[in-house]
Amino acid sequence: MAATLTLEEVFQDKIDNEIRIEPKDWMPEAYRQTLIRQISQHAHSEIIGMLPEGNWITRAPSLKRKAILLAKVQDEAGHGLYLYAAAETLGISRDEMYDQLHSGKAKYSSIFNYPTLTWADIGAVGWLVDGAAIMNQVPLCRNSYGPYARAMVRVCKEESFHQRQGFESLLVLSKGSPAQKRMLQEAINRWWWPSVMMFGPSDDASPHSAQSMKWKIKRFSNDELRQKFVDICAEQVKILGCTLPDPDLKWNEATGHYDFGEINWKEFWEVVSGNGPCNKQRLDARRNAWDEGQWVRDAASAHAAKRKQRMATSAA
Amino acid sequence: MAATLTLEEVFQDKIDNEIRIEPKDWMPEAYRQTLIRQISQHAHSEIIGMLPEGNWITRAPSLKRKAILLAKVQDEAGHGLYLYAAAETLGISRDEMYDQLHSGKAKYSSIFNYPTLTWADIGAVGWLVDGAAIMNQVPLCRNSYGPYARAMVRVCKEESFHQRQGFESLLVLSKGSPAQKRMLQEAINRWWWPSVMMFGPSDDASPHSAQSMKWKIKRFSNDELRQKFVDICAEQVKILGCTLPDPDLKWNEATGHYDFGEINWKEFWEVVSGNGPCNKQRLDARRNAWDEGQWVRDAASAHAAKRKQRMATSAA
Amino acid sequence: MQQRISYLIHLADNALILGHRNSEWCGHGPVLEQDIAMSNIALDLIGQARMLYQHAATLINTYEDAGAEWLLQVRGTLAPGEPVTEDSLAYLRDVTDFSNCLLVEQPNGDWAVTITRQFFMSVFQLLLYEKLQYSRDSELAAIAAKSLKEVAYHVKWSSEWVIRLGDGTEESRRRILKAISELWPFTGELFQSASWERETGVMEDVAAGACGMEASSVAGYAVDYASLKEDWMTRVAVVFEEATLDMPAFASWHQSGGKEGRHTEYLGYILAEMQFLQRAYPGSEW
Amino acid sequence: MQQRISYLIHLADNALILGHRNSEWCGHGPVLEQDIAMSNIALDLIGQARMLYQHAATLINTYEDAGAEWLLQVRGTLAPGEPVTEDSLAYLRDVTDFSNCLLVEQPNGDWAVTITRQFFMSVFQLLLYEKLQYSRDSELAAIAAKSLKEVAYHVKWSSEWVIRLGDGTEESRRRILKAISELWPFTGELFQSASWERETGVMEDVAAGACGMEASSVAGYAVDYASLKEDWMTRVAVVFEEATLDMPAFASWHQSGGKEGRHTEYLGYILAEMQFLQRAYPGSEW
Repeated sequence: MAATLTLEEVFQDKIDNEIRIEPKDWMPEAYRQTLIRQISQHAHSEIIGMLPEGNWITRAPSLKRKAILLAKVQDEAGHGLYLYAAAETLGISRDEMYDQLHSGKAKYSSIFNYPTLTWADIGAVGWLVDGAAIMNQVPLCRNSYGPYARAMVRVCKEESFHQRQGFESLLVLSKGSPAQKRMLQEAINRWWWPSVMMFGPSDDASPHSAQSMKWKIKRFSNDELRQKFVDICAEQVKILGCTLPDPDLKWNEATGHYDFGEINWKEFWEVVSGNGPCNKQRLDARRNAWDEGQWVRDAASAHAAKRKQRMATSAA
Repeated sequence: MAATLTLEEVFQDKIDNEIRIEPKDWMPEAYRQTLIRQISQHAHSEIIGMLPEGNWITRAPSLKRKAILLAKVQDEAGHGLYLYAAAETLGISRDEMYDQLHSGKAKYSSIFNYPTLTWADIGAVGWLVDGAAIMNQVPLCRNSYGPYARAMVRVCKEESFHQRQGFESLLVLSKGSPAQKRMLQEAINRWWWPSVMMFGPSDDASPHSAQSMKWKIKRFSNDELRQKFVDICAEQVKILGCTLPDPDLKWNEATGHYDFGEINWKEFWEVVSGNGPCNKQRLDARRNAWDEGQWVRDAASAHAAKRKQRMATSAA
Repeated sequence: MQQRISYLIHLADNALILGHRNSEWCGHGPVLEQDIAMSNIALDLIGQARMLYQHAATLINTYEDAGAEWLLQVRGTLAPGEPVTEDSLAYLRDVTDFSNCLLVEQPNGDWAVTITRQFFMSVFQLLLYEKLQYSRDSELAAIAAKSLKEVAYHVKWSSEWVIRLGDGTEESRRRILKAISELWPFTGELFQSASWERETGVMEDVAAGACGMEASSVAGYAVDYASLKEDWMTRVAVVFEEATLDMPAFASWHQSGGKEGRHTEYLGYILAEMQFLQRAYPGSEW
Repeated sequence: MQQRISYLIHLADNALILGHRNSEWCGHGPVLEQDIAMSNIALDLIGQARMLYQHAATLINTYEDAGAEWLLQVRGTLAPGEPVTEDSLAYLRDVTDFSNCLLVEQPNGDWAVTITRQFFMSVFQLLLYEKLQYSRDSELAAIAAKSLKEVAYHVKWSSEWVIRLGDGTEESRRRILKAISELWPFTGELFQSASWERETGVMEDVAAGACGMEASSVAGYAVDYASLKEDWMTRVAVVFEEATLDMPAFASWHQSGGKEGRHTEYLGYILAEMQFLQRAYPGSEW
C-alpha cells in the first residue's frame, strides 16, 4: 500500500516537474487507459480522415493540386502509423485498436462524418479542420507521455503545413470566378460549425477534463481553445473576402475576443452517436477495406512463415 | 421407314410451298437443332447487345437522347424475350439457353465485343450495326418456322426504327462542331469493318448455308447480303459528309455494285473465338447479373410457392 | 417566381436522379422481365423530369429577373440571348445546385436496396402528385395528372417486390431488412420543407386556400410535404404487413440537406458522369 | 515535331492513368503501410506525367505548327494566346486522344490485379527509362533518369508482392493466377509500335543510330519497344519463378489499340471523373 502510494507520488512528481513518462515507467492504470483511448481515437481520426479528402483525389482540378492532395492524405496515413505505434507502447496492438474502431467501440473525430461536396471543401478542411486540429494538438506536443508527445511533434509540423496549403488553395478560389467564390463561401458555411464543435463539449459538460489537466494530457480547456480558434478564423476569413455563417459573431472590446453564436449541441451529439451524414459510409469503407484485405494479410504472413521455414531448413 | 420418309416429305413439301412449320408439327431433328442454335444465338445477341449501348445511357448528352437510348435498349431486351420464347417452342428452356451463353457454349453476334468509346458510337451502332442486322433479319420474317418468323416481324419493325434514329443522331453530329464531326468520322472508322463482318464468312467458308437455304431458314447468301449493305452504306455515308475507311471502295459500273477491300478474317475469327476487345467484359457482365440475381429469383419462387400454398389451404 | 421555379426544379431533380440510378440497372437486372420493368420506370421518371424542367425553363425565360445564383452560372455557359432549356437545367448545374432528396441519390446496392428506395419514393410521389394535380399552376397540375398513372404503377410494382423479398427466402428477408434500416433515415427528409419553401410563402399559399373546397389543401401551387406523412406511413405499413416486415418508427433525427444542396458524396459522381458531354463540348447540338 | 509530341504524351498518359488507378486505392488499402506505398507510387507516376506533359507543352507552345487534330480542340478551349499547359493536356483531351496502353486503364480489381498490373508496367517502364536516359532529347533523358530511380522501387515493391501472393496462401495464389490470365493479353501492346511511331520516323531515328556506341539503340529520342520484349520476359520470368508461378506464353493475338486511341470502355469513366472540374469551370485557376 505504501509502495503504491510512492509509485503514484513519483509518477505525479515527474509530471509536475515536466519530466516525460516513458513506456517502461510505472503509471496509474487510469492514466494508461485514458491515453490509449485518446491516442487510438486520434489515430483512427487520421485514418478515417483520409476518406473525405481522398474523395477528391481522382477529381482534383489540376495535376499540381492532385499531387498535393495525394501527398497530404498520405501524410495522414503516416500520422496514423506514428500514433498507432505510440499507443502500442501502452500495451495494445494495432489490430485490437482496429477491432474497436470497426465495432464502433472506439470513436474518431466527428468532423469526418461530414461530406466533401465540392473542391472548395478540400481547402476548407485544410484551413478549418486542420486549423482546429492544430489548435488542439500543439499543446499535446508537451503532454506528459513521451511517445505520444514525440509523435505529436511530427504530426503538428506536417499539419501546419497542410493548413497553410489549405488556406492558400482557398485564396486562389477567392480570387477566381464568381462560381469559385460562391463555391468557397458555401464550403465555409458548411464546415464552420462542425469545426467549432471539434473542440468538444463546453468545459462544464466535459467530465474527464480536470483529471487530464492534472496528468498533463490536456493543457487547455475546450472553451479556451475554441475561443482562440474563433478569434483567428474571424480575422483570416476577411482575407478570403468571405464571412463566417454566424450572425452573432462580433468583436468584443471588453473581452478582447470575438463573441460567437450558440453551438448546436444536439447536432454534435447526434453525429457523435452515429447519425451524422457519413458515419455509416466512413465506417463501412474502413470495414470493407479491412475485410477485403484479410486474404492479402494472410498471404503475406503465410509467405513470411514459409520463408522463415526455408531459411531455418537451409541453415540446419 | 416409309412413314418417316413420308413425314420428311410432308415437312419439305410444306416448306417448298411456303407453309409455316408450327411447334406441334413434325420436323427433322437437325432442323430443330439448327433453329435452336440460330434463334438462341440471336436472342443472346439482343441481350449482350444491351451492354455496349447501355454503356452510354448514364452519359447521354441530352435528356431526349437519354430517353431514346434507354427506350432502345429496353426494346432490345424485349426482342430477347420474343426470341427466347420462340426458341422455347422448340423444347429448350430459357435457363438452359442462359447456361449455354454463360458457359461460352452458345455464341452471340461478335459485333458486341467491340467497345462504345464515344457518343458517336451509339449513332454508328444504330446506323451500321442495326443496319446490317436488319439486312440479315428482314428475310427471316419469311423463314419457315412460324414462331420465329412472327417474332422477327416485330423485331424488324423496331430495328428499322432504331436504325433511322441512329442515322438521325449521326446527321446532327455531321452538322455540328469540328469536334463532333471528328467524333463521327472516328466512330465510322471503328465500326465499319466489324459491321461488314456481321454477315459472317464468305459463302465458300460457310458450311451450313446450303441446308439452311433448303429449309428456308436462310434465304440469301452471306455475300449477297453483305454486298447489298455495302452498296447502301456507301451512298448514305455521303449524306453524313464522311467516308468509309476502305481505300478500295469504288463504284463498279460493270457489276452495278461497289467493290470493296479485303476483310480481315483473322480479326473476325479471333473475336469469334473470344479474343475481341470486350468478350470477357461482356460475358462477365452477364454472368455477374445472373449470379447476383440468383437470390432474387429464389425469393420470387419461394414467395410464389408460399402464396400458392396459402391459397390451397384457405380453399380447403 | 424564383421559389416557384426552385420548387419545380426540386421535383424534377428527384425524378431525374432516381431515374438515373434506375437506368444504371439496364442490362444488369436479375430477370429479363424485371430489367425491362426497371428501364420502364427509369424512362417514366426521366420523362417526368423533362416535363418539369421544361416548365421551369419556360418560366425562367419568361421572367428574366428569376435569378437564383446558380442561374447566373447556367446563363454564363449559354450564348447571349440563348434560352434556358431542360438540358441547361439538367446538365449545367453543379452538385450544390441540385435539390433532390438524399434518398434518390443513394447507390443502387443490391436489388433489395433498389426496390426499397423505389417503394419509399414512389409512395411519396403518388401522394404528392395526387394533390399536385389540383395545383393552381395548371401546367404543373397537368404534369402531375399524367405522372400519377405512371407512379401508381411504380407503387404497385415495387410493393409486389417488397412483399416477395420480405416474405420470400431467409436471405431475401435479411437483405430487405438491411435495406430498410439503411434507407429509413433518408425518408424523414421527404416530409420536411426546405428553407426555400419556408422562407418564400409557398406554404403560405397553400395555407391560404386551406379553408376552401375538397382540393383545398393545394389551393396554392405547392404541397405541404408534412401533410403527406401520415398517409405515407399508412400505405407503407400496409405493404410491410403483407411482407411480414416490421414498420420502423421515425426517430427524432434523420438525414437531410438534399433539398438545400447539401448532398451525400454520391451525387458528385453521378453528375460527373451524366454531365460529361455537355461540359466537354459546350454549346453543341446533339 | 508532332510525332515527338505524340510520343511524349503517350509516355505521360501511361503514367497518369496508372497513377490515377493507383490513387483510387488511397484510404482503402489492405494494410496501412501498403496504402502509403500505393499512394507513393501514384505520386511518383503523376509526377512523371507532369514532367512529360510540361515538356510536351513547351514544345507545343514553341512550335506553333505542331497541330494534331486534338490540339485544335484543346486550343479551342483556351483563351487566345494562352499557352498550352500540363493541365490542358491532362484535362482537355477526350478518350480517343489519350494514347496510354490498355493495360494501365484496366480496373483495380482486387489487390492481386493491381499488383500484377503494376508489376507488368513497372518492369516495362524500368527497361524503357533505362534506355530513354540516353535519348537525344536531353529534357526527356533527364526525366527518364529521374524517373528511373522511382520505377526501380516500383519494380522491387511489386515483385515482392507478386512473390508473396504467388507463394502465399492457396487463395492468394488462385487470385494472382486469375489476375495474370486476365492481364496477360494486355502486355503484348507494350511492345508494339503505334502507327504514329511507324509512320513518322521515330523508329528510323532510332535505327539510324543503331550502329553507334553502347547506348546506340536510343541514339534517336524514342525507344524501339519491340527491343524491350526479351528483357521484359526475362525479368518477369525471374520473379514468377520465385513466386512459383508459370510464365504464360505470348499468343499470336493480343489486345491493343490504346496507343492509337482505341481504348476499353473503362477510360471514358476515368476521364469523366478526372476532368469534371476543368470541364465544368473552364478557364479557371485552381
